[in-house]
Amino acid sequence: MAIKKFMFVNRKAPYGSVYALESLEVVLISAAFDQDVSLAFLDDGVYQITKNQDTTGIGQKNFSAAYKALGDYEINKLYVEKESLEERGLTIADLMPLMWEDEDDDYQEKSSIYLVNRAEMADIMATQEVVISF
Amino acid sequence: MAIKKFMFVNRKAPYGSVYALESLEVVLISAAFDQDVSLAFLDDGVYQITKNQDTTGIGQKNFSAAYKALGDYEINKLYVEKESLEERGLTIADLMPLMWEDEDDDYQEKSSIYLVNRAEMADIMATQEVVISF
Amino acid sequence: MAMLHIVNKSPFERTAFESCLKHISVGDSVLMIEDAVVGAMQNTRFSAHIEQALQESSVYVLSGDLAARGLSQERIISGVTAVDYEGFVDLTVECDTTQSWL
Amino acid sequence: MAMLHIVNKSPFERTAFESCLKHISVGDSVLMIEDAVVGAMQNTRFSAHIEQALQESSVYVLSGDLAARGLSQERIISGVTAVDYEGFVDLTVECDTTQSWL
Amino acid sequence: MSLPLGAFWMKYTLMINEGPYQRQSSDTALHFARAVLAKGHEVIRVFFYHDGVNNGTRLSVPPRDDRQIQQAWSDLAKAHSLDLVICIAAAQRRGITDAKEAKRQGLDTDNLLEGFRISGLGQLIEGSVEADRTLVFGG
Amino acid sequence: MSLPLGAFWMKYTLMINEGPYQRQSSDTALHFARAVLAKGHEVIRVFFYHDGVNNGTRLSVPPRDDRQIQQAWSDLAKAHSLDLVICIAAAQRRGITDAKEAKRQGLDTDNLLEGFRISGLGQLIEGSVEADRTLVFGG
Repeated sequence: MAIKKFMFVNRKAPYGSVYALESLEVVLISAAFDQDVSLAFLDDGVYQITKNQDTTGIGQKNFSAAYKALGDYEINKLYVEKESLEERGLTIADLMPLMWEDEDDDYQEKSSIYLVNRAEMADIMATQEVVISF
Repeated sequence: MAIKKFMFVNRKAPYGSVYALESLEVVLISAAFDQDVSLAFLDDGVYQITKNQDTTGIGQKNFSAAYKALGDYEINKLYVEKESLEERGLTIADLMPLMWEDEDDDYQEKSSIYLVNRAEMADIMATQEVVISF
Repeated sequence: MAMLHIVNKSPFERTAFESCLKHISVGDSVLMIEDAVVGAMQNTRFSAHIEQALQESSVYVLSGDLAARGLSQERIISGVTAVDYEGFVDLTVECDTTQSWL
Repeated sequence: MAMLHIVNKSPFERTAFESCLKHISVGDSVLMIEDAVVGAMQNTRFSAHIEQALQESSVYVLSGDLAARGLSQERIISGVTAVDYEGFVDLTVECDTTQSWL
Repeated sequence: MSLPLGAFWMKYTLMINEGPYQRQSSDTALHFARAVLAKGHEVIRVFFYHDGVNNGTRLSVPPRDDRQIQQAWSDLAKAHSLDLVICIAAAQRRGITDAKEAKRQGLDTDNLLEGFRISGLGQLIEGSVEADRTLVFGG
Repeated sequence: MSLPLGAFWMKYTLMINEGPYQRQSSDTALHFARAVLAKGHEVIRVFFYHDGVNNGTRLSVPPRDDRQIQQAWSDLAKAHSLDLVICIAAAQRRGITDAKEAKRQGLDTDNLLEGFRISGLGQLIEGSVEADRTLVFGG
């Protein structure tokens, strides 16, 4: 099978709609197809990877831990937009640390999260071959 | 049955979602229950009553003519927000003329549309007993 | 007659929240639920709107929705009150009517 | 590589359209469909954004959606091109990729 | 669970405009309804309109570790004798039907969950007239 | 219906994330798919995800003067041998099921419309890899 540059664009907050959860499910499946996968978190999508999510009060399943598994599937390009964080009073410290082990570099733990500004995000989008957005 | 002040609040454009159509269906049913009914058109809801809607290109039913029937059911308080029109480059002349016949005034044709500003709209909302929004 | 305005949309995604705040009357209450809870946080692009609304009305946020999105009650705007679903019910009792800004 | 950005949300209801325009690259195209077509009109709160986008990209609007909402092609912003569904298909052929701003 | 001094019993009509899972409206309405009942108030009607009618299917089988929204409504109705009304016009468009309607329309089966009934929009207006409070949960 | 000089045949995969009637996505995707086919291109897969799975019910009976969205997909699939895939995980939550799944889950009936099939998310990725263009229609 050909390898394409896939980008999954996440622009919505989790729990208010199912998009965040079902996007994550597609991303996990895409790993099985050995594609070149990137994730974009912008606008309200940045809330999908905040720390300390606690869903006991709303009765929904807390699926935020599953983002931590992405690194194990070699999905380690998570682009987070700086301006989106700032407008929401958030910083990178409010996000979960999401890591992967680089087997070509003595299995060092590296961050999967790339903080990019809006112009950089636009440039990354422009290089994709398939953009699936939710 | 008691008579209550019902307001149906329309804030969304027609055709992109079913809310406008299904709101109109509720409004028509409410007429049968002899309630004191008002309609509010604000934000994108003002597009629901624009003139010259032509849905042949999208294959949906054009239901805009049904607003003209509201007067016959004594639903004749349609509040349209001035600021909402202005922000969208629209004027009252872009809306359908929606009329009712006043049987207490020699069956004179009168307009059902009241152009109100935002503060007046807030005041009208504040006097309602049941607010159903779409 | 006091009205409880219920908002469930993020102020960063939709204009519903801003429209709501432009239509509240003195003494009304505003409750943020679902994705709207992100509007309760300090130092956001939207927080000035909430601070202004607090001058003439009461503003509440549903605690379960806040926690779900990883947002701490310690960082909500001063004057905004966190309530649970029972508190939500109490607000509907205290106010005469409700309006949902969808 | 040119991208076709497809917007289906009203710029007066959601921020998706504005976010889209902040992420287009020179030479990209933008197509308004469904409720987004209201963004094509002259003299609105949003029209300056479209006028700016036209400087470095092509902007289209789906004619059927425009007509459905009672909006005349005579009043769309100068430089915005109305297309039908076949024109929509042609745009997806001409551009290398598409992105939907939902 | 008794009411505080000075409070009084309230009658509620709830309207739900979105289907289960896609948006949070039905979840929120469920939690709200439970809290209303826990406080000793009454829910006189829950009216499912628009995609809300999809809350009334008995053919859903969500993952075991996820919530079971449709069944939760059915259970709540059973426990508290709630009147869960599915709008007939919205249901027809979306494929929610009871045995009687299925027969009338010549469909080969039905899918309505126990505890729901199908009726007209008048039930919403009537419920709102009779209730002290009407709340809309939508997307 | 032939392609203009210089154009070439394209393969499309479409993804639909909203149910019929509630939002316009499914209507738009239908019109788009028809235009793609009319121009001589190919639709290799239509993947229904999220509430999009509700496009696959055979129990809908819309008013006669309204469009019949679910049936229109089925008819288009028949006329052009389209592959309409319903996501199994999304379908389970929302109550869309074929006879085989219904049996496996112990349900008393099924509701899948002719022309649709139920499968996994891999079909979306695979379709996007094989297609020249992937388009998302959502709400």
